Amino acid sequence: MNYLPLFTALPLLGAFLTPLLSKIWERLSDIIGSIITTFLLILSIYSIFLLPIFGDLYVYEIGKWPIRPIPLGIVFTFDSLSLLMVLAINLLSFACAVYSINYLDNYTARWKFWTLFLLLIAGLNGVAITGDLFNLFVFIEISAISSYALVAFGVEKEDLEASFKYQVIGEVGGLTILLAIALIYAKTSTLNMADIANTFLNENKGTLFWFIISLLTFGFLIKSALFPFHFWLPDAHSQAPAPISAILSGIFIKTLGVYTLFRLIFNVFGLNRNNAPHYFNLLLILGILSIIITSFITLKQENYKRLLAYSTISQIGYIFVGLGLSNFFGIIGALTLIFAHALSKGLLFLTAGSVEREAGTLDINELTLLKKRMSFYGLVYTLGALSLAGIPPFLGFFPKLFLILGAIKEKMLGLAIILGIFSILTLAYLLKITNKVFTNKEGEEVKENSLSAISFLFLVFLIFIFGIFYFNYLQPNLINKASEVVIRGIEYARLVLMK
Amino acid sequence: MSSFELLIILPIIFGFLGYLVSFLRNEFYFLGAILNFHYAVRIFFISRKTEVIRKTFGIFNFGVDKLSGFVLLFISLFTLLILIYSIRYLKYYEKKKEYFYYLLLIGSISCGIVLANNIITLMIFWGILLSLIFGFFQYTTKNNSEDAFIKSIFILGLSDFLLILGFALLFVSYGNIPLNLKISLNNNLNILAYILITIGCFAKAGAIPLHSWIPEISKVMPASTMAFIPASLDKLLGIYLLLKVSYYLFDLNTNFTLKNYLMIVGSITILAAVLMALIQKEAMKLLSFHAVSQVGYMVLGIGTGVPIGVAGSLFHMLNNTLYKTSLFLTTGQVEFWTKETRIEKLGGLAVNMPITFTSFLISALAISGIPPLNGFFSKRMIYQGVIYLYKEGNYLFLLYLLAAMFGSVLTLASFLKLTHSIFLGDRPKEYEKIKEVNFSLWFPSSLLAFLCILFGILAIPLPLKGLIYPSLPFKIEEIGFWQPTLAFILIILGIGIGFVIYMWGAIQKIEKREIFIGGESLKEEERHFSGDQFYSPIKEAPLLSKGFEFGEEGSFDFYNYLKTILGTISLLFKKVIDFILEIIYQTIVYFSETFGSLLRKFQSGILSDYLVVIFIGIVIILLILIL
Amino acid sequence: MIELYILLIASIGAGIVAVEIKDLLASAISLGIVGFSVAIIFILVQAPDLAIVQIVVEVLTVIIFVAVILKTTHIDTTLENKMEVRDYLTKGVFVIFGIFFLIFSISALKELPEFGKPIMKIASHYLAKGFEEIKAANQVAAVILDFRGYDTLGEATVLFTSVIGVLTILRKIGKKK
Amino acid sequence: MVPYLCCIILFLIGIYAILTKRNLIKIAIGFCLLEYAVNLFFALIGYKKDALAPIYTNVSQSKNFVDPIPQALVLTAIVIGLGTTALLLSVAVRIYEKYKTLDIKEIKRLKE
Repeated sequence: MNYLPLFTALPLLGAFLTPLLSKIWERLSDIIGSIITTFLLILSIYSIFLLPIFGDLYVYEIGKWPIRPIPLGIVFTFDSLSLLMVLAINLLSFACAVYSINYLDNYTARWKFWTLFLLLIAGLNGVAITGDLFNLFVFIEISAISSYALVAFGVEKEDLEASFKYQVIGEVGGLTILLAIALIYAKTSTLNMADIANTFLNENKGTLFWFIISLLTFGFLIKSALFPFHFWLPDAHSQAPAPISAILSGIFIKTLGVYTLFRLIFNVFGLNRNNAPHYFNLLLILGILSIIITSFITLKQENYKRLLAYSTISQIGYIFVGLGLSNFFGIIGALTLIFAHALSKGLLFLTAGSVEREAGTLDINELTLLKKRMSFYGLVYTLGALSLAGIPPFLGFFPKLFLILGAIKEKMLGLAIILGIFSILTLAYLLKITNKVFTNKEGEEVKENSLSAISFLFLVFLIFIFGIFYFNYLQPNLINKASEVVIRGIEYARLVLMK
Repeated sequence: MSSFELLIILPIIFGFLGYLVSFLRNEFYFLGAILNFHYAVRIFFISRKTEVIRKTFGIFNFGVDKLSGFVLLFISLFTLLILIYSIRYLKYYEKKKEYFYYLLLIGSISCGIVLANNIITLMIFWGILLSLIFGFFQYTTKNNSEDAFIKSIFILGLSDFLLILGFALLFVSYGNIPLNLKISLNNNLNILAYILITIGCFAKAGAIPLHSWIPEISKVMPASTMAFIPASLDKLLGIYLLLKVSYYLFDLNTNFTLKNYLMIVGSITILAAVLMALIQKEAMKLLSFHAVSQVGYMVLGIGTGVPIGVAGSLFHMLNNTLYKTSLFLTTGQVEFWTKETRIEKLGGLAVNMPITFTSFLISALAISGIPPLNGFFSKRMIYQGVIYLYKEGNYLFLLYLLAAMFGSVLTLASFLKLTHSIFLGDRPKEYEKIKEVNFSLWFPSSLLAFLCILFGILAIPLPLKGLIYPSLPFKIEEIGFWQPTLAFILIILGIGIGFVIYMWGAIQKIEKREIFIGGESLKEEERHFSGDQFYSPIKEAPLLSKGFEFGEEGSFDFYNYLKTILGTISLLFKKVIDFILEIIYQTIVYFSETFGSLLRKFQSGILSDYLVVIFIGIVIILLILIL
Repeated sequence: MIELYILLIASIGAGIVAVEIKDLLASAISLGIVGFSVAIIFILVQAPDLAIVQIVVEVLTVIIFVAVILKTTHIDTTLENKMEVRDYLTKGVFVIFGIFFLIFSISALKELPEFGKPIMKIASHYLAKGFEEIKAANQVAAVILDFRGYDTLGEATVLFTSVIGVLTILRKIGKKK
Repeated sequence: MVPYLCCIILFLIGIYAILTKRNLIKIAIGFCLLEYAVNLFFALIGYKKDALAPIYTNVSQSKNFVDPIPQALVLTAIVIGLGTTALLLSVAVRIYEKYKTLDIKEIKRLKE
């Protein structure tokens, strides 16, 4: 598996090549972008088969600096949790890249889009595979900065405003994370995550420890837009170009916020419900609050993309409920939801792009009056919405099921009922769009664009296939192993350092 | 490939072919339904011969016993019949290709539910069905009907979620168990799971207080949808699952309170829905309230826990799907020509549509429980079951019995009204040239009406001994068949009251006088009397005191007292039940209106506000984590 | 180390001025003062490489600020507005945050190794190996170019990203009409 | 301990600017202060009393050096800070072009 650096090197190469080659022919950037995302997808699928051969953990030592006896260089640690994230990132980025080829006809400066897009992907992949704390920060910044620029890609009034607010709040989070990293370095004098875990294992957990945890939690909660740190998300995610909204909502916040938190909290700091119940209760309560509050806000939204953006916050709430429960079912639910939400929310945002292109507006009330039939988009949208709301046989059903099981396991029946009711509410507000925009329309049928149709069908196919074969394939091969990584907790350090 | 997979997969494949190939569309759809029926018949006969057969595919586990074999047969039969009917009925319908595909899919997935033999399989198929029903509703709504659509989704989705939650509880404590363990209902978790599952069943079948989606969609859905979803399929599935859960997965007889819970729900459903039905002026809505009311009998029968009662309720489920589907279909036939379902606008169509009328009449008599039709037998068995509770010392049985019988009387009354106002009485002039409908339209309903008679006359040899008794896990003791029981007397009494009411209506009709409006005599054709006014005073009598005013007009006769009491009860139910129903829905709407708008104020667009909240957030995090 | 404290206090003072002064140009210059004091502190703490980079970056930052200020406006008009309830609320929240943050950070910083006595767990290996294995005189260069070379690639990428980002944002027309 | 605390105070001044100032450029200045504070903190961590800068001048020199790793990290962090500041300011310029103001409270087209 020594191709591991390719996950970041390939998109970086693409990003550096794009400005040069697009001078020759602008369309070349489309080709570079789609070829590189395809390669990444192939690599990540290949890793599914290769990783078990290496005992579900592969440590790549950059520059051949050995990790034993002391981790001198930067390492990439690739385990099942990283695999899950990498797979989600590259599945969605492939769909979005294919979709973007035609979508970019609406915008100027095609090559700038592709450069930033590839940088974004490089950053996300890097976050998912790195095993070094400062390297993690660098990758976070790469993806964050490219996302700030991409949100403002349309350079309209609202785009700039959204981008500015997003940058301010996002950078507060980023710098807090950097401060926490500095404190960690001062305390442990190492940057390798496994080594840090080993060092903290023997320390007593005093104020400094919790101060670091609070700073990191604060930073990552801002990145993951959990209530009450969510304010930037509706603006940024609704103003970005559709494929970028899809990536931001689908995978960006989860890689930068949720995955990192999973990794640091469980694997590095070794927290669990037994030794830090108040921490998990905090996350649980914030998760529940974000489900409830944003669901209420979402019901009254009148803008297609803004509605979807708000719904992302409540889905993040679900993930954090799983994280907060932090029992077997809860973790499985949260991890499956990361995967399922990436695919279905990506799909929904992509339909938003197509609808905007056809209608020129995203106001639901204006769309209701529109005399155009978009039955293909309607079908695709509805399937995505059903998956998101947790209706079987789609993939989205299983995370909700497992979260409810997790809540029952912790003897929180009220929580189980809240999760269910708000899941129905999710369906209600998502189907509001189906009902108002797609059904019972007169007028001529919109002609389908073949490339965007490919990306829609790709995502629908995944949602459906993973749903059908969830218990047969997805859970035993990916989710269970990833949840083992989380549940094993501090064991991670020993495994990495033994490799 | 065995019949199990083919049964489920073939309709999906042929449906898809039909969806793609436009010139052979109806043929493919028809073929899919026929094949489904064929395999259902095969599985049915296999299930008769052997005990239980199971097949496992991964975590999916399918099995067939005698109960599911029999339900499977009827699900498949109804899918076929309604497909035949709708091909003609929706000929000019815009989105019929989606409609039929969904119809086939729903049929085959319902077969999957019935064949499901462990928790996960059942949950997954149940969920698939929910999403298919959403899709189906989307393609069948007549006009822009957001409220009805959202409301039905809300109720169905919520209750299906609760059902899945119930199964999830079981999954946590027992794992992926098969559905025939007869777990006793003693510990709290099992009771909770049982109640949650019954809520799902109630919503599917349409028992109060989760019934309101049925009347709601009746306003916006075509007759074929109504006949398919609430009238046949959901009854079969809901009651099948209730039965399966009550006597196979759990053992209801181990918990006295839960039995009463079911019976109370059943009784209330019978009474409240029939009272609501009495005052309806729209044929579809009236029928849909009856569809709710009849569920009450089935729930009541299952709740008795007495073999004869349970058998009666299973039989009633079968009968109800027969006649209720037939009623919806015949009403649809009327609508096909007249484009009208408001009762007041219809009348005198018996001459024009004799076959439709005959089917309708037979079904109406069957639903009212007139011997020797099938409805009589099944209701009588349920009564017997309820009376048998006396031996167990459950003295509430009297209340249940009264509710059931009273409901039966009122059903008859309301169907007399409906039959009269659609097919008898004055015929509006514009309907004179109406002809009988096409074969493919009248065939399904006539077949069903014929089955109603057949299952009535040959009740014991055919349906009971052939289908019902073998399906149940207990030995059924016959409690004397033609004994003059209390039940029989009350039925006769019911017919008597119904007849009195009918005569009263008939007298009103014959009495013709000159009508003066603004000093001018009305022309003959404008003087159209219709049956819809029969029970309208009930609606206008909100309280007893108000009722006495009517009493004065009608010189305090028995009927007016009855009217007044009924009016009060029905109003009570309308108010209370509707209130309970709406309350969840409305609360959430209210919350999102007020609470939501308050919360939206936080998203003020001003960056410093956001930062303020964010920094309050970190202060809280610091305080919680460090202190 | 008295000069270190003087410089730290100077940078804090310049920081306050930069934040509070009405003329934006003056505030950019004050920011420059903070930056240069930081550069000198870097020299004091034996980090000459950092000082050089900091000076270069500081010059660039001030130039960018001045360019932006010249392009927009150089008076902070928002300071003239009357204080609203909201502003008091914001200040109040800042005070609460500041107090808690200070208290917690003081008690957290006490648990750190004392100033001037780093643990140097990994670094001691670098220093032991660095010269022999990489033949680099400057150990910081060894770290950024060899041991942690991937970070430097990331750093270059960030710079590249922000250049492309700035180019993207400065486009006049984004959406084709 | 005291130098660390000074960094924390500088950090708080940055937060103060971001939180209470309404001018976009002031907010950007706040960010610069935040970055300086964190960079300075990082650099101070590596300081070792009476040690030399980690540069070999001759082979026989004693190996009493300050920690080189924080210096390497701060080098990266400084450049990242420059990148974010530049991006933030470019957005601010464009906002001024579109909204004709730098007051953050006037820039509120996106709400609810």
